[in-house]
Amino acid sequence: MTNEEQIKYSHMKIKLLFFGITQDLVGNHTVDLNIDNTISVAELKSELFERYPNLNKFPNFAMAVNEHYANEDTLVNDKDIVAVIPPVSGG
Amino acid sequence: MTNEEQIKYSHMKIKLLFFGITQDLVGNHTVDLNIDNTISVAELKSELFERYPNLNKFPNFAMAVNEHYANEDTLVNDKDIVAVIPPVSGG
Amino acid sequence: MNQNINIKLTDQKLNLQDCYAWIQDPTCGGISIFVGTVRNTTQQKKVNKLDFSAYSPMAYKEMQTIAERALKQFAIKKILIHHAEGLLNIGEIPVIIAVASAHRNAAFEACQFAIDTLKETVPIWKKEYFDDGEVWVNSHP
Amino acid sequence: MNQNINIKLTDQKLNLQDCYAWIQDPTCGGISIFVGTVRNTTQQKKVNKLDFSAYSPMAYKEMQTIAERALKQFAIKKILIHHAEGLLNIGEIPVIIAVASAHRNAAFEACQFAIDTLKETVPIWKKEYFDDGEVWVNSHP
Repeated sequence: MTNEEQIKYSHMKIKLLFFGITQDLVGNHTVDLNIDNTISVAELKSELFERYPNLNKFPNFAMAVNEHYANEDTLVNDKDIVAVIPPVSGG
Repeated sequence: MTNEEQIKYSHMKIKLLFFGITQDLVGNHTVDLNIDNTISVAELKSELFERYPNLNKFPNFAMAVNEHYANEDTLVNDKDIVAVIPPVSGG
Repeated sequence: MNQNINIKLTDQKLNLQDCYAWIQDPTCGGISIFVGTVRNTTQQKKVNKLDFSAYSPMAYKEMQTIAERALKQFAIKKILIHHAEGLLNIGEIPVIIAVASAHRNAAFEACQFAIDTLKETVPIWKKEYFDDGEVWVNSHP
Repeated sequence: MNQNINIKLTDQKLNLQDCYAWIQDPTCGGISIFVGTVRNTTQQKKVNKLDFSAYSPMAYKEMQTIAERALKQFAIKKILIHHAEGLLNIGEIPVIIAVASAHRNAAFEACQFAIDTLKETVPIWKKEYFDDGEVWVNSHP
């Protein structure tokens, strides 16, 4: 990683929210994450599986970006709030 | 009519109940009717149209014998309660 | 008497909370309730009030029959059918049907079956009062 | 704000009578209400209590979306969706959905649509507590 990339990296920060079983697997409800670039949800997911190997025990979760369901191609930008949404069970 | 028939006639009595619009058309809720024989609902209907010509203004009513829906062939016997049931509109 | 059936025909006001208190059950996860209310218009005409009259003993029997058929046809636990008699004003409640089941679809289906059948078979008649007269519903000569 | 939509996510007890008071309307003849209750068993296992947690701001948005879709798809006048958060005991009420319409079929359909969709899309999670442990519903790793 070059110095320039490191500087850029530190400039982008997203907030991760974990719910339900994923909160238990990760051990946290809220995590601030620095990212080096705008990334897709698919890329962020890979990153999450690396950081939190426990998540592989329950990989079929959805993601929401800024309180809307996202798909694999949705882009995640600086200051976005990204939620990890295991199968819902309200009602 | 012979004397014998008259005696028999006076021995069978049914109670007629009129509801909804048929009560208005007949002008009565309850009518005691003497019948000379066990008769079918179809026969009783004809009798009613004769006795209460106003009923022809609203001929599509159902009949109940002893609190159960009857069909044209249902027999009406002494002491039965026969209800005239115009289209229901509960609920 | 089937303890999972609750039928009532009354000249008192129907009470939703009472119906709920009876229908709720620890084995049931879903309750479907239908509340019929008196509308202020019918076919573009302003309604002032309704008057419900019933052939009471037969109405009870027919409501009981509906409840028994619902318990047989659908996977439900309990069913309640309450109907009002007499004069009702706009917004008041002629009918409450409540159904409890372990899973919700059966409750919805049974509740809809019960109100649909009630409107076809139960000997209760409704008279609508307008500014310029009154009419028996479904019975225009 | 659409005045014909009433959405709530609350840690207070849900109240059926309050929901009815809001939903009833002089132009409506039919009200369909769904009440979800906490069952004492799930898959033959005794449940002691449930804990509901939500992603609140998104849950509100999703419930609002359901209500808007229901008003668009069905001939209904008003819709209410209330959901509880936190610990609930057996018999308590996680959810109440109420729909008012001029004619009853639309109310039934919209009510069933709303609860079906809520269970698919609204970010709320239920943890079941048993004698021997607890489990997130729908999330067995």
